[in-house]
Amino acid sequence: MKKLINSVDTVLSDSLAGFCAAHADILTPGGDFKFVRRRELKPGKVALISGGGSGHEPLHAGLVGRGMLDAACPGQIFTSPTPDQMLAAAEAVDTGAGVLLIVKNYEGDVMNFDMASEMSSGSVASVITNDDVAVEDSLYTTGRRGVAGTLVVEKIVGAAAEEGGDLASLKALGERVNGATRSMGVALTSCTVPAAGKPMFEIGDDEMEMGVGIHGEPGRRRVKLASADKIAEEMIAAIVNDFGERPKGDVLLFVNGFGATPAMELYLMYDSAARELQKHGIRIARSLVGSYVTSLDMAGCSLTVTFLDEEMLRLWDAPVHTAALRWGC
Amino acid sequence: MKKLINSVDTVLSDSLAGFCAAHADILTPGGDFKFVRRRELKPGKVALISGGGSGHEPLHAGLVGRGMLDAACPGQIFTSPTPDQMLAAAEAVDTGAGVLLIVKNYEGDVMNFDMASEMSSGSVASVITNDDVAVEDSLYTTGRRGVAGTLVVEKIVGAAAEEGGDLASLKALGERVNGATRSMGVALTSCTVPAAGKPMFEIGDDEMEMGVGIHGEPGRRRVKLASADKIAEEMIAAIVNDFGERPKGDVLLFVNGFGATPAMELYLMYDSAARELQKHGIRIARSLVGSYVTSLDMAGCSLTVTFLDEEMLRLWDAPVHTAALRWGC
Amino acid sequence: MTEAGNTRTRRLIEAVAATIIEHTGELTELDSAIGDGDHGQNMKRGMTAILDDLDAIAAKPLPEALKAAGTQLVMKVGGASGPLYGTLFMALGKEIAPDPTRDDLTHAFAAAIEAVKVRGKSDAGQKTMLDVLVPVCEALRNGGSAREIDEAAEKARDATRDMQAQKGRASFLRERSIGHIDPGARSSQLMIAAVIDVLGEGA
Amino acid sequence: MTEAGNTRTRRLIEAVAATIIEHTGELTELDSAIGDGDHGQNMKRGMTAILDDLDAIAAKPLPEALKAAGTQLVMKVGGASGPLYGTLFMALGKEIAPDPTRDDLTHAFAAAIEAVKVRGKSDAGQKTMLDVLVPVCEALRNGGSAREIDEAAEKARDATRDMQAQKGRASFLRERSIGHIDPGARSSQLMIAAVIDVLGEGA
Ligand SMILES: Nc1ncnc2c1ncn2[C@@H]1O[C@H](COP(=O)(O)OP(=O)(O)O)[C@@H](O)[C@H]1O
Ligand SMILES: Nc1ncnc2c1ncn2[C@@H]1O[C@H](COP(=O)(O)OP(=O)(O)O)[C@@H](O)[C@H]1O
Ligand SMILES: [Mg+2]
Ligand SMILES: [Mg+2]
Ligand SMILES: [Mg+2]
Ligand SMILES: [Mg+2]
Repeated sequence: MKKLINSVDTVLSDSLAGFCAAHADILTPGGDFKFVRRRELKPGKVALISGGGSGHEPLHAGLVGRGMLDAACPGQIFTSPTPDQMLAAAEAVDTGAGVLLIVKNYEGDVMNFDMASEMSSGSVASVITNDDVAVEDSLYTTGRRGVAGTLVVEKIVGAAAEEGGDLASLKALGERVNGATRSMGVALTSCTVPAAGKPMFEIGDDEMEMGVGIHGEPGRRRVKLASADKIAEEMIAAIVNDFGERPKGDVLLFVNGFGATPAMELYLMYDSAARELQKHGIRIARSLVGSYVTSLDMAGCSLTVTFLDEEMLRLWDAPVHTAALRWGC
Repeated sequence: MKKLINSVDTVLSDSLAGFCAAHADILTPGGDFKFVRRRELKPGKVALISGGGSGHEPLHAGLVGRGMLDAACPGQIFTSPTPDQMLAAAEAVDTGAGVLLIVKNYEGDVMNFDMASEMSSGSVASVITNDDVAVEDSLYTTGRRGVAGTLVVEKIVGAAAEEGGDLASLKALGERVNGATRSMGVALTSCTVPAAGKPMFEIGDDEMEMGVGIHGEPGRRRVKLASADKIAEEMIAAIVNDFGERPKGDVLLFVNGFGATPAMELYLMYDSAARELQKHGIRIARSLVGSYVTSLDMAGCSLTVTFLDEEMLRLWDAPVHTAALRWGC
Repeated sequence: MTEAGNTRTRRLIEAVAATIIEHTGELTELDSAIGDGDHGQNMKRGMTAILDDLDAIAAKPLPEALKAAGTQLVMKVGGASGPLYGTLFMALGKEIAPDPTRDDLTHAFAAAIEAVKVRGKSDAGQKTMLDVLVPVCEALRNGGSAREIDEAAEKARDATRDMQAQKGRASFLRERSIGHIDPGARSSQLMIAAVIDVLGEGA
Repeated sequence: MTEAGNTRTRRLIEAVAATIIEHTGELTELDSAIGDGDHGQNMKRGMTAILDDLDAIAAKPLPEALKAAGTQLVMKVGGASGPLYGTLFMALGKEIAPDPTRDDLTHAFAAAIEAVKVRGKSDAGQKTMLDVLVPVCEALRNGGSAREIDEAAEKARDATRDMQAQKGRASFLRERSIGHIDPGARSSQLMIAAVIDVLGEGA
């Protein structure tokens, strides 16, 4: 295992310490890194809290700040955070208008956030994201995973919260954005959880995993390495077909790197994906390219497509100031 | 070789096509990707042009836009661009106030930019960056390499150009920033140039290369993999010692990933480096953490320290809107 | 509570914690194959937290001790196993008598399993810890000997190998989840074996 | 210009281009060891550009043909080798007579090498292409036979192996640059061998 770390046991706290120090102008840690919160709260605003296992940086802590999250709870690597983290975060950032939890659809995350909601005395609602089309949403699975589309939900709902939206309307908006969002991922390599010390799976030099999530789990199918165009063709087809009746609007195309994918390759994938969307007659209104929802040191990427209605487009463009996303201010 | 590409021959053009499409709001390609230029020029402003081999993305094209570069010339992978690219770029973005070339100190870059300057009819000046302390600046080398510190020069000089600085003063400022900047890099893995198809060097599972540049070249010494703290200690010591008499001001600490380094590790390195600076009695005024000056799919990072005087601090904070750096607007 | 009860609780906790910590690597391996490779560390973290609090926990009557252990798991483990095992122990504590008969134990265990099913929206047959817990409860109810219960747990654990996961991360893999033992089934079986070991000693 | 001259220029260009393109992989290997792994592709790109323009170039008198080839290298290669080989060919073209004698050639080659030194701020002894070009020029001046010049180039190329680089990327490696042949020395030697081959035929 080759990583820039001090010891397996301190990876998370060392990294969070660096993160909080590097962005001390906008955020601050709470309770021994139980959570990371926005430095300046906006009284009367619904508090947005997300969280999940670590190893997906900059998600979620890198999305804390003006126009997005009020707090993020980092769990252990690939392990959902615990209810006490969420309760502590809620207590710290709830200014009276209630708390909206944004939760990726993994049983661990959902159960822990559920327990926190049950224990909480304040008013709490949640949005569950489940944008991954690689997983069938059927009786025989736990349902689709929440992956990179979660960032889109957090951005748009975050902007609406900043504008003063109430808890119920934000929850509804979050569900609308989630419903308009689909993702799919491909991995070229596995990733290495520090505590395990070796890659999660072995994969040949000419193979890739189609339909991976963001936890180093194997994907749906192992296939021969294909060209960027072929990969984009399959992923965009899966995404577009999954929509059934297409929502209104042009789309946001979000090409997300998994942690070890150079910008050069991500932009190349953007080019391939954009051409595929065009073939399907879908127009791109906004673009985002970068490693935002990662899987430690995995090489590969995901494509996310969100149909933006007018309100969503406006909220996407609204000012945001977080460690990872910043514009308009 | 595992890369998201279509073919070795089209990597560069495919990737540039995606890049220009994804950021079409702020930039536009020129002459069959001879250069990438700012969409809206500011008449009367000195034009800033940089360039260099590709494979370092987002440097330089990702730094084109308001408050930074007016154009960037992408060469082939790890190969300096050619004089005709630079001439075409200068012709496209010179609005009459002259052109400042920002050139990393590699013989290829310097010679090609020199030839372009000699062929150009306009008024042209250049700043050569050479921040890499791993290379001795002696008669027996070609002098220090320009590495991640180049971004700092481009940001600060870019802001001054936006404010209306003239060619001579911008050149002087660029040299001042370069003089206040030092970097050093470490690689955990090699990188793979697509045309070569295999890693540039073999390296053991428990080894690292100290003092690497950004072209996949071996570093100064191959040593056993060390902890983040130990690596930071050596790099910060090399940087601090190299300054001799320390410039005035607090510093910018810039932790730069080489392309395959996850954010988690970069922030961890930030933590280690910040503690080292503290030991040397150096205060951090600004921070930047991310993969900005990369070496294809190399794992590792560089540390850059710039002493910011008051003017430099103000210009660092000035609004910037490029693909890779954005704040204040 | 009696001195004996206190000692027994302590020995139970120590035995369960020891076996989990000892098998951290194996649990992680199993979870790497069809999950996300953290089950070993998760369980170890939980058990370490319980051990850190051992004096306080072991001093409590059995129901309170179980609830306290469950709370530690909920608050320290995270992931899917934290809420699930936390719920199991907390519900056990809620249902069990301070000095339970076998019938009491069977009843409480069954109730705790129901609580896990509710929390996990899951049931036996989906390749999870429930595929060990449910048969073990059955064997308990049917009057099986310590040895028979032990064997039922091992058989049930091994039987998860051929199942296709319908809950947990392994379900994302669909048919690729077949051929691997479920990590939660293994950790459940380990804990049950440890408990039987301790209770067997005293019997 | 004469029909024969046109044919000779064409054959020279084709031979030089062919040997470089054929050795692309080897040049890249050499550059991977102590440089950045692009010398093969760089030179191939330049040669391909020259071949694309072959009809126009070969139709020119020798001096103009050389200048045109040099310009192609400057505009298509990039890196260090682009300006350096570009300068070499352009300066050769500037200095050479349309139908050169051996003396003319020696003079022009020496002048072109000087131009390379100025462009590269470099000299022989620094583990670069100059360590082949300079001894070859020397052999030419000393009246060496085709075979002797060929051998001088090979010997000079091999001699770069034990040198420590003081120019070019390899200089960043300091003592680690020792033990590898310089890629530019190899490409120079390849081109010289090709030229000798073609001129030898006609001789
Ligand atoms: N819905 C569920 N119901 C019952 N058990 C479950 C459920 N989801 C997961 N599990 C159990 O949890 C185990 C995984 O635990 P762990 O790896 O610690 O958490 P995570 O899956 O969040 O990484 C699985 O092996 C399975 O036995
Ligand atoms: N200053 C110089 N003077 C003479 N030759 C040089 C100089 N710098 C580099 N070279 C030659 O150029 C070769 C490298 O060319 P190439 O790999 O194409 O360019 P780059 O080094 O920019 O990647 C070296 O092997 C060396 O022979
Ligand atoms: Mg997990
Ligand atoms: Mg090069
Ligand atoms: Mg797990
Ligand atoms: Mg080279």
